Amino acid sequence: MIRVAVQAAAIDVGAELDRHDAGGHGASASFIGRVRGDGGLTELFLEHHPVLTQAGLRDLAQVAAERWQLAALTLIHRVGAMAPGDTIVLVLASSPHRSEALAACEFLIDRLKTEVMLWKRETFEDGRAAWVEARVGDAVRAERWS
Amino acid sequence: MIRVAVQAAAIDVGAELDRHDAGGHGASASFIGRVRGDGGLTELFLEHHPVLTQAGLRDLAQVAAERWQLAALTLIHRVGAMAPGDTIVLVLASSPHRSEALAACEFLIDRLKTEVMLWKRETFEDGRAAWVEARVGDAVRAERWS
Amino acid sequence: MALNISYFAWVRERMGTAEEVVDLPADITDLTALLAWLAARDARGALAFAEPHRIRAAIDGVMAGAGAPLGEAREIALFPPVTGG
Amino acid sequence: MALNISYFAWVRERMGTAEEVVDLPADITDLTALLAWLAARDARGALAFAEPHRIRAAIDGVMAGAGAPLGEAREIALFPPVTGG
Repeated sequence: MIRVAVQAAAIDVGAELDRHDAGGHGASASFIGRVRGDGGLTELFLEHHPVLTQAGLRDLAQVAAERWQLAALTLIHRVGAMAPGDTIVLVLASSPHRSEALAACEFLIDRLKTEVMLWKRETFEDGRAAWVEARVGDAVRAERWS
Repeated sequence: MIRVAVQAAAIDVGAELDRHDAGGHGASASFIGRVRGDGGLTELFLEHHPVLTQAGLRDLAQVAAERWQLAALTLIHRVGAMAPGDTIVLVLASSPHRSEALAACEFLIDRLKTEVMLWKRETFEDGRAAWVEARVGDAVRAERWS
Repeated sequence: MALNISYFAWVRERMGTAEEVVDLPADITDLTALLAWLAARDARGALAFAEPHRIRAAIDGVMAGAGAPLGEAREIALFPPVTGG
Repeated sequence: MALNISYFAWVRERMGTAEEVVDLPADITDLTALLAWLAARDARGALAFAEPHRIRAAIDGVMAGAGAPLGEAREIALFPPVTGG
């Protein structure tokens, strides 16, 4: 049971957890990424591709589902304008076995950073706005899985 | 902010998540372990030590808090009689950095299996009941962190 | 050849548009040539594509390397390295 | 020497009690000797401690190895390897 979504609406973690858990699974690992207000950040804007972003998430989910024994997988990415504290990404992976759930969750969040068509722009309280540069560290983490 | 609990009451994942998240953190990793109904299991009974189980959880939480940069850590273990589907353990680890949150979460669940004074007894639909034997695989996973 | 090109993030901002249809000269047959052609076309293109190594592309929905042939492409997306997650 | 001993999991079941206070002979000075003494004391002890390598112990709240001295211990917990998580 794979659920993938790209949405401008706030991510309701509790509701997603309930939906994901409906079947009941041995082990569930999750990752929640939130907007950080570091350095006076006031807005994070996330741009996406109307077709390819969703396709990229779906591809990633498929790769994880083939690689690990998963009972359920949820991958939700928010796009558009967000404020500090807002949930930007949610990964839920469930499996009869904890090591599979944990590994799939970590794989997905690492790959999300480097493979899905999403671009971040940060706006700060002094009015400065800049597109986030891709980080070498993210590519290195994502490479661990290949 | 470390929260540790050993409780006979059902674990309310949503409420724990809210409590844990009250501050808002960059990244939250979680692990939820549930009772599996494999092989006709009807009840899982978890025995604990009235003092040492809680102390063991607290020690583990301290080790994780010293090893990784964590903004919040929640470690809840249920004890007593449980049915398939019930949540038996909840780990929540939050950090400004996702790799820290993920590593702390995995560390905690691996170590929980081998270091905290808890004993499982399984009862099956045919009436059979047996104490679970310690697994070599769990000790190997826990060793990875030393 | 008529080609739909869409731009994202700072490429979009520098180009001043999210998408356009261009009539491509016959000798522009791969991505490298396309980026050079856009850079030479006007000031916006020069700004957006001054550093072609910073540009990523998808041809008809599939990620493509720098020298990829355009072939019978109908849609090309041009954008910086992704920064999601 | 009066000593509180608590039992857990199948050790508790085989001993038929969760805890007891024993009056320990003076020559029982380490864990190995304690397990042998309990095993020799009665049928329940023989059942619970037939395989001392399967028993773990905490002395006054601290995990202790097989040959650990009892010293001035007040409380000893005896149990199988843990299976939590």
